Amino acid sequence: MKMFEKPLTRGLAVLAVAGVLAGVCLWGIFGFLRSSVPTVDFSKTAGPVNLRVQTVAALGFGPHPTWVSYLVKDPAGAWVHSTIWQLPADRQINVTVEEYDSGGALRNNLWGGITGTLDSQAAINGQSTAVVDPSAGNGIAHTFNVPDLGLNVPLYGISSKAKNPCSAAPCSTSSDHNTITFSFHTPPGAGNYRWQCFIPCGLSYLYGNGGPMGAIGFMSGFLKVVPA
Amino acid sequence: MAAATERRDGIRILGVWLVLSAIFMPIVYFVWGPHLPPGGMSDQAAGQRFDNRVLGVVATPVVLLVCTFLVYALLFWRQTGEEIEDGPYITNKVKFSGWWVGLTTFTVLCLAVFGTYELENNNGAGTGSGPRPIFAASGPMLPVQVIAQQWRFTFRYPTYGGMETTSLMIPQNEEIQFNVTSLDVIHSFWAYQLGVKADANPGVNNIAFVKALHTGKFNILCAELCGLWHGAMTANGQVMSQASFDSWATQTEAQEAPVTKLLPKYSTVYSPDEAGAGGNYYGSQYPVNP
Amino acid sequence: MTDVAESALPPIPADAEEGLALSAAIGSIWTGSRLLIGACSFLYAAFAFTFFYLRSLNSYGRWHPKAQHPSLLIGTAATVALVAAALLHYYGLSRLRHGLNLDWRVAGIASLGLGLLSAGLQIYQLTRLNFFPGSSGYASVFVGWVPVHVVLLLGALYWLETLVARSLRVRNAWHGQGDLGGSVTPEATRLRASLDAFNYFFVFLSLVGVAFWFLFYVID
Amino acid sequence: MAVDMSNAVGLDVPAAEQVPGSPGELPPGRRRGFRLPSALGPGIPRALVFAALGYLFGHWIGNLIAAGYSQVTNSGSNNAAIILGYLFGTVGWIGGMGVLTYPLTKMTGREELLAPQRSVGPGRYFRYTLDHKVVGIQYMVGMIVYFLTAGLLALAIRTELLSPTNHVFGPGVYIEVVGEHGTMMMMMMTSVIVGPFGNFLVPLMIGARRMAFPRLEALSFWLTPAAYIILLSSLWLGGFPTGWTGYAPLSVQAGRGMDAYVAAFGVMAISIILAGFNIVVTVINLRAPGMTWGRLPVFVWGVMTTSFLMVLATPVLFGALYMLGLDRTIQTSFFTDTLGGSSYLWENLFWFFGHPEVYILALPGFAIVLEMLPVFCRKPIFAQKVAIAGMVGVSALSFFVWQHHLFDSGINPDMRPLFMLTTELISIPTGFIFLVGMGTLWKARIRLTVPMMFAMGFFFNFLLGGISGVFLSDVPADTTAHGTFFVMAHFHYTIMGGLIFAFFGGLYYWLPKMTGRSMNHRLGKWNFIAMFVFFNSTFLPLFAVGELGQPRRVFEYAKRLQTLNDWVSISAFLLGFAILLFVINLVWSMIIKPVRSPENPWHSRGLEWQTTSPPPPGNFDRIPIILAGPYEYGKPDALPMSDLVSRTSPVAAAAATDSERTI
Repeated sequence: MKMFEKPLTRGLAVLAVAGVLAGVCLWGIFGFLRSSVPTVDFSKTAGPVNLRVQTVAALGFGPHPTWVSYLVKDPAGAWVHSTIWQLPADRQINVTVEEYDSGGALRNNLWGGITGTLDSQAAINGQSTAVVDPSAGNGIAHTFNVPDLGLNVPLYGISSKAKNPCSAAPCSTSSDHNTITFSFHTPPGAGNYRWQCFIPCGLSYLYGNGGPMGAIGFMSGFLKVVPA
Repeated sequence: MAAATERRDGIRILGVWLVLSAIFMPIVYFVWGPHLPPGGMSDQAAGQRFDNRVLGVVATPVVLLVCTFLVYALLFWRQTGEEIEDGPYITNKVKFSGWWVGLTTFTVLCLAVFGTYELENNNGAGTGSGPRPIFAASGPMLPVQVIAQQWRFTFRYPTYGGMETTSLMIPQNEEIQFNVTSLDVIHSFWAYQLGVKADANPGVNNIAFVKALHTGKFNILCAELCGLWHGAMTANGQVMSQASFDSWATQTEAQEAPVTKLLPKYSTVYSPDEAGAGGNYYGSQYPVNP
Repeated sequence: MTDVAESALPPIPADAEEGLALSAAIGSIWTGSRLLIGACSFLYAAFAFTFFYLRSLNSYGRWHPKAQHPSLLIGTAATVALVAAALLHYYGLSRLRHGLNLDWRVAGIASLGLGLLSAGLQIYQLTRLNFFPGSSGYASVFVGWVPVHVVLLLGALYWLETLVARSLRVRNAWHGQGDLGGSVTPEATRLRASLDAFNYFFVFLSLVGVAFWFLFYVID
Repeated sequence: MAVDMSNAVGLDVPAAEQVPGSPGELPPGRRRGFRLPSALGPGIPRALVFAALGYLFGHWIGNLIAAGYSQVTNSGSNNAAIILGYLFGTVGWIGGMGVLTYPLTKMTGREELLAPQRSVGPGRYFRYTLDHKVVGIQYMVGMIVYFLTAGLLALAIRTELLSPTNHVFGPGVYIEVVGEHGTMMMMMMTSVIVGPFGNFLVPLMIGARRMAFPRLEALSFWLTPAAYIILLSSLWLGGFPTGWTGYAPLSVQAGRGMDAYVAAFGVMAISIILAGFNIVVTVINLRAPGMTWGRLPVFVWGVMTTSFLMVLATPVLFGALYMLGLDRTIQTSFFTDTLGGSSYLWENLFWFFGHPEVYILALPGFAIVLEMLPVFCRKPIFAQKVAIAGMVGVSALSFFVWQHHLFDSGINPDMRPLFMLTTELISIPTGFIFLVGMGTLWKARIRLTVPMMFAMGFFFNFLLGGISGVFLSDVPADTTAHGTFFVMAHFHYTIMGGLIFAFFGGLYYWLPKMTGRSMNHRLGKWNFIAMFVFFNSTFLPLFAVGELGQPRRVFEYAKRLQTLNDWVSISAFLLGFAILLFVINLVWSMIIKPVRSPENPWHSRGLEWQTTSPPPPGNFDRIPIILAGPYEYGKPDALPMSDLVSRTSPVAAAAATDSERTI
């Protein structure tokens, strides 16, 4: 311990320790806590934005391969695992959802009604409807719901006995799926609008709302509306 | 200790305190009081504001007493310089301590009686009062069910065909009974301007009453941490005149009919397994699988 | 503690400190065991509260479906074994106070065996349940309480084991001075204080066992 | 606890007969057979290795048991494996520190009467040691690390709240940070006085050479680093979304990070129980001759009442956490209403612990401040019995108020008037503390030193905290205030403004005792001023923010509240700098350029100042005889507190001739 007898050396040692700690903190903040789902930007295109998303029963990769998730096709045409989508303000958005998950019951059947789309309707495999009954047919797999825009679209599920279910994301249209299309208008002002699914689809979490339902990037995210 | 009392410290502190209290207590009650939250939009909110005013008036002299004393002590009894001098040897003044204990006890008991009276007299004061409230409003009232789920509030009107909406409309000057329940974890239904707060518990019907006095918009927030989107779990509400509420309700009932058809029968609580919608946390060996 | 306010007593001589330390040690053992019982009481009280609270709420009528029952035979046997162990140790200790060292040693070892039997039976009972842990409120409380009780019981048995082991080890060394029951050395005094403390705690555990036996098998 | 019982107080072995080596290690003469090199002996490196091995072992067992269940495969999280991993990891950690050697040896009937650790040098602070003074310092450093970590997390919270809608961290990470901050602060605040000052000072103040159960004392400290690491590791597992209160159906639903909450809080609960247990027994049994209950310093009274609460209330928390752990692992249904449980159960159990916990955080603050006041007023404490009655009254009442956290919940609504009454009654004994404080200040000779400044700050902050509590106890007023930033400001005023101010005051006051080095007073003064100003500037507006409608723990809020929130955030950063000032002072005065402190810098009568600073291994040359109370200032014929100073001891001489002003 002789080398620590001078105040200067002790001071330098303390500074070194402080530097290391500050480094750890900075890494913790910027390398870990600040890291989040990537934002997919659709605001650069002109005219109505065509948004193509898919919902899959199990992601098949990453730290949570068994979780259900949304994926989105970025402007370059690649499927991206992200739920933060940047959209231009005051623009029509045409959404096409490829739904690969099996359906079931809703926790609150109110979310079977379609609201907030351009004509308060959505097309399931080409057929327009205003209400999807969760207890009829295959039931509902997920919903796309943006509370602040009043938007709610239930996504009709595939049969649980489907012969060719998709096993890993991104799924190709050769697997069993439903296609749901609808359009909505983004508000004129900028803002972050959260969206989420309202079906208890976090399997094996109490009330089905943990896991993918409780983490951004799977069953919920933001619509980042920016001025065009 | 006699030598040190040339200054009549006690009288001076008392004087300053009384003067300050005489100034600030009316200010708190009459100037600040009418602007205290949560405002006067409903009977209950006005009652809470009244409580805040009264408590503010009671608190003012207490704060002033301690602050006056501390400031006075630091101004007049402070010792600087090298010499260390001992103060007077006072270990207790039983009379003074007795007065203090007596006065604080009296004040506190008064406050408890006041709080109980306000709670009882204001139909439960807008708080969630359980499934069988004892401080309940009587007479005709409009039942509205508040359903909380992760992470949205919806509202159900059993007297209008059991329709369910995403924003809360209530009529003016009518007693409303909120039946608050949750479909999953604990939330708390807070209609800020109405002065209503009631926890939404799974499997529990928590009742709160309100009577709105003025028309206008109000905010609904979740006041109990409920997970990821707790901060964004808000809804809009509006107090309408009786006539416009009636026309809104009949119109919405007709418009919502196709969706209302899907809803389960109105009930005070909704068990998660009714429709089989749960996460299957409890496996298939269990009678229900929430 | 003597009051020596006004008289300037001579300072405490160094060899008197030993006596102070001994009385402090014995007092600490006494206080400690009572405080331990206090802390454990609050832990058990949490379970008793849970039992009565869930029972009174009986939410969705699922406090206790009648078909769900842990084995009465095993449960009773475990409780009886525990009570017997505590009583045996209590009796052994009273014999020790009369100077009968061997009696306590035999009682201690037997009590250890009975205690282990009780713990083993309770664990065995958990593997023989006709219900799943979450089947009802009752099922949860039962499945939750038994491991707590077993762990505290095993802790007590560990304590007893150290006492028995110590008493066996010092048997020869203290033999001439009256052995465990009669030796006046500080260490023997402390060991006896620890025995008393343990006895108190063990009786407490057995009473808790009986109380919860009533909850689980009689009150339901 | 049974572990230590029969060796409660080992006799002090004279220096000549001391056993070398650290406790937890057999003395050389008794070692048999193969001996490990010393680098592999008890200590932090071995503990880390054992902890890692223990974690892996527990994880493996958990996977062995539970990996096949569909709940585990579907959700992708095996909670049993994680909790078992943490438990075995903790056992490995304390085993590696050498805690388990003695209890295991004891099973063979061997008894080691080890002397308190007499080793010198900085190494002893990193070891399992039986010297209460070393444990006190360890606790002090440990709790400061806890405080600074959780404080940084608080700054992260305020950063996110700079904007109502734009997000720095996003909702998920924000909730994790909020939970980490709250839990870590709560875990730390419980031990922040009892750990450092309780362990270090109680024996010195009651005239004892040691604690009653030094092994439990050391264990209680060495559990805290484990709890710290477990709690922080939660972030790596995805955090927990419930805040420190862990409300039940949500905490059953939450992901793997919740397991870290359960394990860390559980480990800390054990540490809290052990620490309190040791102190209660010590105060009751190890007082020096003549130390009657009437002469016992107020600080010791405060720490003892706190310790009683810790021992009695914390088992309930442990029970609740255990139930939560079972719900999460073997799927019991304590908190699931459809299967016979109830979400109300957690609220009741948690707050039955939680409210005494709140007073665990308040009482030591009272104790420190009331201990310092007479010294800097040069007057006896006013109505000491009233102060003690206040502390005892607060602790007794604290068990009967818990449902005031649940006024809106719908639990027992008919009981609300009762809980309103008990809650308001508790302000009577709290008022006693103010009576005593003001009575002591009455016509005093106040010396405004740095510790005294913190004491004054304490009174002001606690006044506002206490008064705002009256609004919360009133059911109608609580309707708006409940669950908002008003509550948050209220308990930050009592905990941060109360306890932490008292803690800092206590550090400035007692660090010269604990280390023999004094803090820089000029820097200390600035530290106090900055802390006081920015603390109030941070938390006073939050009362308004809450009453204006902002719930707690939200990542988004109304745009109209942005100005207030920004003001608060900026003040919070400045408050952070004020605390950085303290850290700089601490590091500078203790490590970089230490200044030797006078033996009794505050000219206190207290027994703890009647030995050298830092005290020698046995605390006193001999056990003192207590001759008078500790606060007999201003009484000309007062005897010194003990017979240690009546003769020409160096301490007394130093106190008498010390003309060096330290202010």
